[in-house]
Amino acid sequence: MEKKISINWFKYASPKTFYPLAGKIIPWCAIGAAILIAYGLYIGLIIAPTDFQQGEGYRIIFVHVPAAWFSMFLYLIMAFYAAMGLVFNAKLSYMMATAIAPTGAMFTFVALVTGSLWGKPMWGAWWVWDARLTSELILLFLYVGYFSLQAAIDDKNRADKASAVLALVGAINVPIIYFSVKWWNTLHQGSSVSLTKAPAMAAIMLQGMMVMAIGFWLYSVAVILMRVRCEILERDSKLKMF
Amino acid sequence: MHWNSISEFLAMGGYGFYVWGSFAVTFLSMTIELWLINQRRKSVTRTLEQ
Amino acid sequence: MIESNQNTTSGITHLQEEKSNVAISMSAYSVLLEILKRDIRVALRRQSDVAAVFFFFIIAASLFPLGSGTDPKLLSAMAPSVLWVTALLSCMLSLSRIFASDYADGTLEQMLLSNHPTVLIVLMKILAHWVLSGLPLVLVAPLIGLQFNLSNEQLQILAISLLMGTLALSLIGSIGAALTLGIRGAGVLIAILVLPLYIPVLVFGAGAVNAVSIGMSPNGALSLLGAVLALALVFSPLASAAALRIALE
Amino acid sequence: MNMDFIANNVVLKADNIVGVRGDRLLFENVNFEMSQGSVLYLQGANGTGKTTLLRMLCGLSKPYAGNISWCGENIDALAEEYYKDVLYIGHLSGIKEDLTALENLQFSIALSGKRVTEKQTAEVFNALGLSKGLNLPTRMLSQGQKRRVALARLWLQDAPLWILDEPFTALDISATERLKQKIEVFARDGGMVIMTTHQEFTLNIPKFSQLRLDENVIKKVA
Repeated sequence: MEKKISINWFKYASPKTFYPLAGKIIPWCAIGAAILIAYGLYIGLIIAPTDFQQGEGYRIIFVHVPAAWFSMFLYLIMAFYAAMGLVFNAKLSYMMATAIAPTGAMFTFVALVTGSLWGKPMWGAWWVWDARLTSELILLFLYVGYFSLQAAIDDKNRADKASAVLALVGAINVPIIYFSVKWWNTLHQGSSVSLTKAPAMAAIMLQGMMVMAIGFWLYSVAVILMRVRCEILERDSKLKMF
Repeated sequence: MHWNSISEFLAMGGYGFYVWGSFAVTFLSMTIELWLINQRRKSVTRTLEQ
Repeated sequence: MIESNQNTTSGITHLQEEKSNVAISMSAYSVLLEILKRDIRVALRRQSDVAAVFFFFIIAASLFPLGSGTDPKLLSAMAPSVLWVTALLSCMLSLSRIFASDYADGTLEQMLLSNHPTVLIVLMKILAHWVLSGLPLVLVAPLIGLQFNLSNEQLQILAISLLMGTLALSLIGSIGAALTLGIRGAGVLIAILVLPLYIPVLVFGAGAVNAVSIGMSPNGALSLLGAVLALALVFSPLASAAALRIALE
Repeated sequence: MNMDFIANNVVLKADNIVGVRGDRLLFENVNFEMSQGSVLYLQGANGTGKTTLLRMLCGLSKPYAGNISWCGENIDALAEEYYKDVLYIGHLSGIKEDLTALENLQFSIALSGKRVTEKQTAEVFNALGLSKGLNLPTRMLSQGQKRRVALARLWLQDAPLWILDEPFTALDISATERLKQKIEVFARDGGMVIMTTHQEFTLNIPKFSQLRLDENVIKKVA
């Protein structure tokens, strides 16, 4: 006789209490994100003055830099939830890690594309072997590794744990990779071509970037919570809870 | 106001393609991500209703 | 049943056996050494696998001059990267040998259930893999380097950097092997998981040889490679052991 | 972990173990206690989680809920301390096909920290009717012979708790009989055995109990 799970497995984790809570937070984050991003665009595109060195092209930083920040930040947050999952064996933490990955990968992709769009007018090449752009590319490979491992394992339980271990190993390697690429960059090119030296930051530009960054942060929270709710429904739809 | 005409604003000092390209890619990726999640939510709620 | 002369720690009444043939108990180190010897013996029983990886390195490295022409300056410029990348790929090809066959026939379970910490057992298995996949490369790489007319000093640094590098590659690679145990298409999957993690080793390893070719001292790169090796030595067995536990659940 | 328990004191205790595979509940609140000299015989149709329970008992996989304790301490906390007292023979024979039977045996005994001479292994192999197969790579042996090479560890390894997953598969009548006697001798000497098998079988030993996984009830058989 096929005995569906009779114990309420939610009792062992807190997705049940988390689900409605996330539902409340999402609208606020979404609205906040929209407002801040609009305001950030307003600052970046309209108020900020022309940069004497790079002309108008520098305005790409208002999107490129926050995206690069969040691609790295979200990977570390994902590794954090992976560690929580492994330590407490809590289903919810694994789900959070799984939900963060796509957004992190999206920001990495955006950072790469905007980086090359910025490199073309400034240095005349679509791809610049700059230390940060190269580590961004490797970070994308780490995300690809995470997704492919998760897709390859059928048993959900093992997929969670295995990808959690991989996320942790990746997180330990991110600083090492960044350092080795920086070292490699200085060995071969000297630091003449370097995207990292942002133009002299007028206060208004920094402020614009900060506003955009907070807007991206709220956006990420909203999107990740929505995805976690989908995860909870998906995993629970197999359990026929509702 | 830094710009004095819409056309100048769009030209973005000659870097129009790159600047608008970057912003387009960013917000396009975001909307695609949102759209994907909605699709996923709809399909999950549909399977749950059965 | 062997009647073990000293009291088993669990103190259960001795299990008598008609003939009391006494078993000599082995120290922990000799047991770990036993695992190392056994793994090497098993791998040597199938020399074709070990040789295949070895010849892959030789053949792959020799392909590049065919693709890029024989201008000696060009060849020696790209030699460090070519030799290092092919060494890295050939080490990666043989990663599945560390755990896969033991996983399939149940001996891996038995090892996890022995009274030795899994981390040490994993370390022994990684060393066994390194001895048969890394060391041969270190010996043959200078010969291949001659094809790329590298100077003697470059060949020497190449051998040293590969000596440390291949061990780090085996260590880091074992995590990928353990994570993908028993999964369909594990061969390609290991590559995707492990190659990004190989980048620091490649950068410092090839960097050391490049440093020599532009007259700089390779010590900086070699010491950084040593640092990466030390980190790999500490963290990889832990991560692999955790991955094994997950795979065997 | 000293253990000065007298004969019928509880050594292995499982309290309300829950087993889940994927999202399917296999079994719930499985409770039993074992003292020295007792044999527990797990029964249940295929897929009721017999193997999963055995793997939980030997510490390979963690139970979804519930606690398994060995001499009062949770086996997770004990880890290696517990593993050295357990001899687990699962579906997989645990034999390397490329090694000879002798090498396989010597290695699995070495894992438990003992060194065994060729003479000793030869004696056990003769007792199991494997006299000539000693120095052949095990891939040459038949399925039944391979099983006996795996089971030879019971004669050579010294462990108070045996966990055997269908030990009688692929064994002929004489080997099955010999294994049954071995288990009886082991149990009478204070050893503990948890096993599953499809053949109906009884052992004439005082503490022989049966646990039907699907009905989850413990019946004294002997």
